[in-house]
Amino acid sequence: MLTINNVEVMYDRVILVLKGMSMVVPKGKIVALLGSNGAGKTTTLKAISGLLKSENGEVTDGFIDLYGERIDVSDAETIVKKGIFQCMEGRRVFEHLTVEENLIAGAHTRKDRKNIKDDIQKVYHYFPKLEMLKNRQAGYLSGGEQQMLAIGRGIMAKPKVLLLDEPSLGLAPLLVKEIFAIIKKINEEEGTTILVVEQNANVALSIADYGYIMENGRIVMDGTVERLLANQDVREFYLGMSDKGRKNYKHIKSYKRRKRWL
Amino acid sequence: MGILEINDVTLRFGGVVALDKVSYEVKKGEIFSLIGPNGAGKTSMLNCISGLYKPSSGSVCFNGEEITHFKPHKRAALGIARAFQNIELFPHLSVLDNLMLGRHVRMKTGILSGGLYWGKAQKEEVLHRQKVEEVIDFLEIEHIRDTPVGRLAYGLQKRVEVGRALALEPEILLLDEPMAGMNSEEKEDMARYIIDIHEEMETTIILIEHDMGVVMDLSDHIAVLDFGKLIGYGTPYEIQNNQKVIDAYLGVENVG
Amino acid sequence: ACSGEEKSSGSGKGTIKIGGIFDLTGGTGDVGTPYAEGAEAYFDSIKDEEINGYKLELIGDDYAYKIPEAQKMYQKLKSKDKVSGILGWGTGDTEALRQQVAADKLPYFSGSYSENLKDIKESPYNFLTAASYSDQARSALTWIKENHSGGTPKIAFLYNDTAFGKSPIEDAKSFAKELGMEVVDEQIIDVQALDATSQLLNMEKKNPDYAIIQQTWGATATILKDAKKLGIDTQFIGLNWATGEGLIPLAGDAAEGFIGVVTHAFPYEDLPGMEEIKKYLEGRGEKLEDKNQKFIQGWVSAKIMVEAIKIADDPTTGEGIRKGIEKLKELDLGGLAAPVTFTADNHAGTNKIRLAEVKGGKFEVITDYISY
Amino acid sequence: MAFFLQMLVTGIVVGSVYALVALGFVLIYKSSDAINFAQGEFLLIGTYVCLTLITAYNIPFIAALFIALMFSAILGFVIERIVLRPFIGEPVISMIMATIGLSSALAGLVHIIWGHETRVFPQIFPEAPVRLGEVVISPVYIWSLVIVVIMLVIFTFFFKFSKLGIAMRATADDQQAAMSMGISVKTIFAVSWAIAAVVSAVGGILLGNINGVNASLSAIGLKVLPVAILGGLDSIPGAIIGGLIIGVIETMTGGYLDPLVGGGLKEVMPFIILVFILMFKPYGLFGKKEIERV
Amino acid sequence: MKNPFVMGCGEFHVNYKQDMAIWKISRVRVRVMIMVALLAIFPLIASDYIVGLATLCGIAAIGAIGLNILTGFTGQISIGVGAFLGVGGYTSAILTAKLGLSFWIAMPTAGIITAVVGGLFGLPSLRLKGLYLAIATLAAQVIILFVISRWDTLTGGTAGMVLSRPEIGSFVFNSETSYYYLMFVILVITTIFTLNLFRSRVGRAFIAVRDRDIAAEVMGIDLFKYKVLAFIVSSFFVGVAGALLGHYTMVVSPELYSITVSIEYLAIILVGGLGSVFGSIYGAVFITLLPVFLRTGVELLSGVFPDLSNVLNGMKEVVFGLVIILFLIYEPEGLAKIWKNIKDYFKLWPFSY
Ligand SMILES: Nc1ncnc2c1ncn2[C@@H]1O[C@H](COP(=O)(O)OP(=O)(O)OP(=O)(O)O)[C@@H](O)[C@H]1O
Ligand SMILES: Nc1ncnc2c1ncn2[C@@H]1O[C@H](COP(=O)(O)OP(=O)(O)OP(=O)(O)O)[C@@H](O)[C@H]1O
Ligand SMILES: [Mg+2]
Ligand SMILES: [Mg+2]
Repeated sequence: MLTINNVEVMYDRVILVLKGMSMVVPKGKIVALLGSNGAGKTTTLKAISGLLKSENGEVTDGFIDLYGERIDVSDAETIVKKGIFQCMEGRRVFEHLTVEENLIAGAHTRKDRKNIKDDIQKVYHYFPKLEMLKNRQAGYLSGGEQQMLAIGRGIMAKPKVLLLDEPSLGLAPLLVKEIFAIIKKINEEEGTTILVVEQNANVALSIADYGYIMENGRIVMDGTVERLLANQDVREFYLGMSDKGRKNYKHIKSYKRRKRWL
Repeated sequence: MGILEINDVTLRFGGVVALDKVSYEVKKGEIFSLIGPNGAGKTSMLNCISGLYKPSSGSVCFNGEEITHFKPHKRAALGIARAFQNIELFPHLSVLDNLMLGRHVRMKTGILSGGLYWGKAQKEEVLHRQKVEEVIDFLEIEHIRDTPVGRLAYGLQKRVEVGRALALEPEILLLDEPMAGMNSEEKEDMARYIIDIHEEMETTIILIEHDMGVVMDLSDHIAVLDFGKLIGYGTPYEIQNNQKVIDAYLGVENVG
Repeated sequence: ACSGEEKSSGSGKGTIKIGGIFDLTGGTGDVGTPYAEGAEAYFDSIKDEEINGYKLELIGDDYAYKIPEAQKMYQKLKSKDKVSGILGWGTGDTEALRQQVAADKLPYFSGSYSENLKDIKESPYNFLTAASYSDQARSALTWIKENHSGGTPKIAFLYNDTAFGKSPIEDAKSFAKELGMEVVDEQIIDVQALDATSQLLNMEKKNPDYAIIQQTWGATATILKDAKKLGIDTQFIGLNWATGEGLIPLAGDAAEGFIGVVTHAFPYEDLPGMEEIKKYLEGRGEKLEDKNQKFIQGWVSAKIMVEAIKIADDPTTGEGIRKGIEKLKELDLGGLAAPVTFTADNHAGTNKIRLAEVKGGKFEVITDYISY
Repeated sequence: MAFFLQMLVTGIVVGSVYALVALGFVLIYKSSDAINFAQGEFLLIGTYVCLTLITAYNIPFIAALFIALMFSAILGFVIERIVLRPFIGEPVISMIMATIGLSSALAGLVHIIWGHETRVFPQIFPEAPVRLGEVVISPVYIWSLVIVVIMLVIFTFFFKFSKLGIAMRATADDQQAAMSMGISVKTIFAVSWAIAAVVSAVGGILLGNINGVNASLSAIGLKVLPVAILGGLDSIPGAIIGGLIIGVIETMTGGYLDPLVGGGLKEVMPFIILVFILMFKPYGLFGKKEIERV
Repeated sequence: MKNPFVMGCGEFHVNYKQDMAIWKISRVRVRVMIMVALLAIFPLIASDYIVGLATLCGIAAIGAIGLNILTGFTGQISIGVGAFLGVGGYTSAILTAKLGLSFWIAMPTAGIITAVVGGLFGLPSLRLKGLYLAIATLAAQVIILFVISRWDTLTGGTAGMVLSRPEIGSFVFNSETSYYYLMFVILVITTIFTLNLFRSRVGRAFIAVRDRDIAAEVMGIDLFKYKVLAFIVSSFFVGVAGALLGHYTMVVSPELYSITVSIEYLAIILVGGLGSVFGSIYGAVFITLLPVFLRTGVELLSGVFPDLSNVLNGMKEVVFGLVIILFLIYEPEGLAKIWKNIKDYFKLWPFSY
């Protein structure tokens, strides 16, 4: 159970990005966090995983706790040790390390060294393509291959809570479905709690149990997947549906409807 | 005759075959889309067109002239502009300067006149500044004119990058996943800009995109790559009904 | 021109300031520091006396063997402290300041004795307080000629690639020829060299009887050790900066038999001049044994400057002091160094040196003052 | 022939000393992508400590060596913590500049503590040169060769297989991502600086036995930079092989070319060759390529 | 007239020309004028010693601006400045002393020759990047010095050469003040030229090459050309600085241009601020004067306890190092940034809090 309570985040002591952000990620569930660019989704995740400090951002108000234990004060590596692992936006694989070395690096905080071999195998079973590439320098993989590796690292860490930042970014439709299927599988087989930030609302909501929608630094809406899918604005702005099915980009009207919640 | 012709282009990296005897042509003034699974070789294809990679074999022709061995900057001078898959802006420069850089090949000022900043040099700067302002208006980014791009949110950066390519007044514009990481609302805006560019400036556009909705709606022709091979070419309609493509890339319910 | 005539309180006409540009922390700090201490010690020993009616003060500082630093310091000494003369140090910086001291008319004693400072036209305000490197080499060669038995001696030169290292080489070579000796080889060895094997083996091919070394202690030690390692039997003779107590621990028993040019006395020599030093040091609870030859060298340079001020008609200006220096005739330094004589057209105080040989881990002087 | 062999062997053994010092650069670069201009001073301090322990407190060499290395490790640790910690995430260039400042500061300290005069190690390695046929070598050089080989083996395995080694390389690639793996970038840096300090101390102690110890010993730091570059800044074998190559080039130039040009080429030749090689292998002989994908 | 030291808030530019001026706000322009004026009259009141130091600072600043063009703006680290200063100094020395040319021809020629040499040693930038390129420049340092100290017939070898102060007609720039003005004029020209350069095409291209070379290439910038060009321009100014320095100290010798000089110049632009023209100037002043201040400090102290002077000299180095480190820690963007912060403070003055 991960709770984010009325959190404010500032960058460089001036730029206020999160303005009282609150959300709850229940144990063993998949929660989707949607929102337009610059809304503060990545910032939220970094606030949770303690990576803000390295960009001289800081949590200036509110608190974050994991099973009742405050974590917004501790630094990245301790948070990982506590069992929260973030797959960062844009893959961020270690370019000069081989695929396998990347996976080992993912298991850095683990004490049980001997099981690592098996878990590497498990990752290969989730992503057979990686096994073929295991001795290739990660820097030369294509976008999709790197994304698989990034999530693979997440599995290696055996976290309680896995934070995924736009896992579908730049992936082909089939692969997106595949990866989200695997995310679901991980959630079920490993019982990992998952918080996934997405632009591609369709797939995100297709596997999530619960959804939050944020716009410039606040949660503007949340609810069960069903409820969100039913909502007019979500349909138009996040699922790209008009009243009559999917609308055609060729005939986009140049004026835009205002969102109700703004 | 097409504005761009790709003949039997093959590209190898050690063992990896990123492109395998790919041939197609892009017609003047069309929106042409490249699709395919990850690692299929789409970006590599663009790199061959803009000259960052040299094909191991095969040739690239632009307006009938073979440019296979041209350096990237010469190709830019010919009117080939590009926006990248992962943002490649100049983070410390303002939006304005980024766009002014887009006009580099259209300007002449050299070291001396630049340093002295007299007469011609100054006139030129001002003149091209006007052109850039047009692009700025077009993309509706007036408000961030003087912000260093490094501080902009992802979506805006993508837009600026398209702007930088536009500033070059290209004959052909290469867009590598311009809508990646955008929600459908922002995608609509981007789609609108692409259409306008295409219609108002009659620019030929090569588009790489994973969002089939966009691709199918905007493209005149589509080429499909898989493991470096061209497995399909045709109109959106033809592609949607191409079984090979459906198996390799689209999957079933993206059709129709 | 600059004058030091601001009246200081108390009797006397005032204070004359002498500048010191020393190397304490730089590349030659190991010899530079005792030299500086010696000079400062001498001025300290006379700080209560009135020399020619004036009190004297030495304003010395560290330039860390960096020429640009030396230039800045010179600017300061000249414009801010208004000194009337300067005790300098390295070859590079002395050469670098040559022009300016001439322009500013400030007499300049350097720790460097390179030949071209002799040139009155080029450097009218530089003085050499000991035999120039070239003269040292000339004298050494003369000694070789007189003491060598069997055939014409074959000579080699070992030096480093700096103004200091190269300074005497050309003169020495031509002089050796004059003496009818055979110059068979010359080798450049870097100051920092870890190893001189290649140079020594090349030298050995020419099989010289004597090799004259213009180096610092470190490089000299490297040469001697590698020579021993390779079993080379050439007799090595070092000029004054290769010579000194510091060499012996560095070279270990490889130093045995090495012959060095001695421009200034070793503290353990029993000489009349040592008395005043001993007296001064004991006054401050220090012992002469703890000092080394470079200390004496600094002391002597300072002393000569002061002696000149004593007899100068107008000791307040650099020009006046220069005249004073040029009046020094056979100035007796109590054996600490060869007596010096300066005239308007000769600024080389002496060309006399002594030679000392390392015996049982100690330099033993083996000649009286000799020249060529 | 004997001459050639002597040149070759001398080159190799001298090169092995260079290699040792170069290792220091590589170790730091491997974890932080920065060059440590204070390497020379690290080397100097380690050496002085060892020397002082032997001479002032007449502790036996081995013990002194051990303590000195411990000390160096701690020094590296502390310095990383108080001086370089703030530069985590800063552009590499400012890190480099910091090390330049550091070198000046340390040099000052050394001067205050140990003064100026050159000090000498008591006989540790036997004086008598070793003879292989016509060729003679001082024992100290043989030792350095041995040590270098040992280090080569140790570090190669360390970086390829140990968890810490991989973490170090990961950090060099992408600090933030490394943090997100739970890798403590701080610890990584501290450790690598500690190791680097130790390695250079070893190098320094060998050097001290060759030439005696004084402040100018630290100059070796800069002198060895080309070695690290030639081998490839992040390659352990690179540093070693680079060292040997440069060593050999030096003595060979000294042996064969200097007589022709009148000397002095010995110190320059390594650079000429270096640039030449770099033109063909821009990342040194074994350096990692910068991966550029767009 | 409004107080030029209070920044304005509302200024409107009605055409691009105005908007693109170096100093957009008229008050700023005025303030710059005043600054320049102050610098121009100060030698009339200051002592020779001060003026002398100022001259050294100025010369260093010219060189530093040069280096900053290469390292700060184009992102190519150079550890070879020392040698390039040397090339400038020696060229001028040879032209004036050996060929008897006038300084006014020799100095620009020195710049040009250095530019050529710089361009030559810039060629490796075709393939080399970052630290590898840096070492290539270090090689330049070593090789050039070797040539200088070897080419005795031309350069006087290790002994160096003697130069004379420049002269116009019968007037000789012997006094500190006169030489200061000579330096000052050249510094002003250098500064303005560079400022202009970086608001026009070529300068922008340099920055682009620094930030993202691949993108730059695809935008039509010939990487190789501009990298080498950066070396050339940079070396030109360094060469000019070298010539100025040579004629100021009236001597050139290989030992004047050692690696330590190169590193000192790197320190200047880093402390001053990479990619900042004025930063180069602040940095030059700072790094040139710091040792001077430290020495004065040592003198004062050694008056108190004379026997410590040895320790104090050590302290000098320690402090020098620490100052640099503290700088980078607290203001990684250098003095230029600090100055900017001060200005920002005054922007809101007197209402700042
Ligand atoms: N390191 C930083 N320094 C200053 N501002 C930042 C920094 N990182 C992000 N921001 C700002 O914070 C806001 C939110 O950024 P964030 O990356 O969290 O948005 P996001 O929801 O992840 O957007 P996207 O969907 O594009 O990833 C943006 O306006 C961005 O400009
Ligand atoms: N510089 C390179 N060196 C080695 N291999 C490369 C290089 N560039 C691309 N590749 C390989 O070529 C193949 C195609 O890569 P490319 O980036 O073109 O794929 P893509 O179609 O753009 O995929 P995505 O949709 O994920 O961007 C991949 O297997 C990749 O690993
Ligand atoms: Mg994000
Ligand atoms: Mg791609």
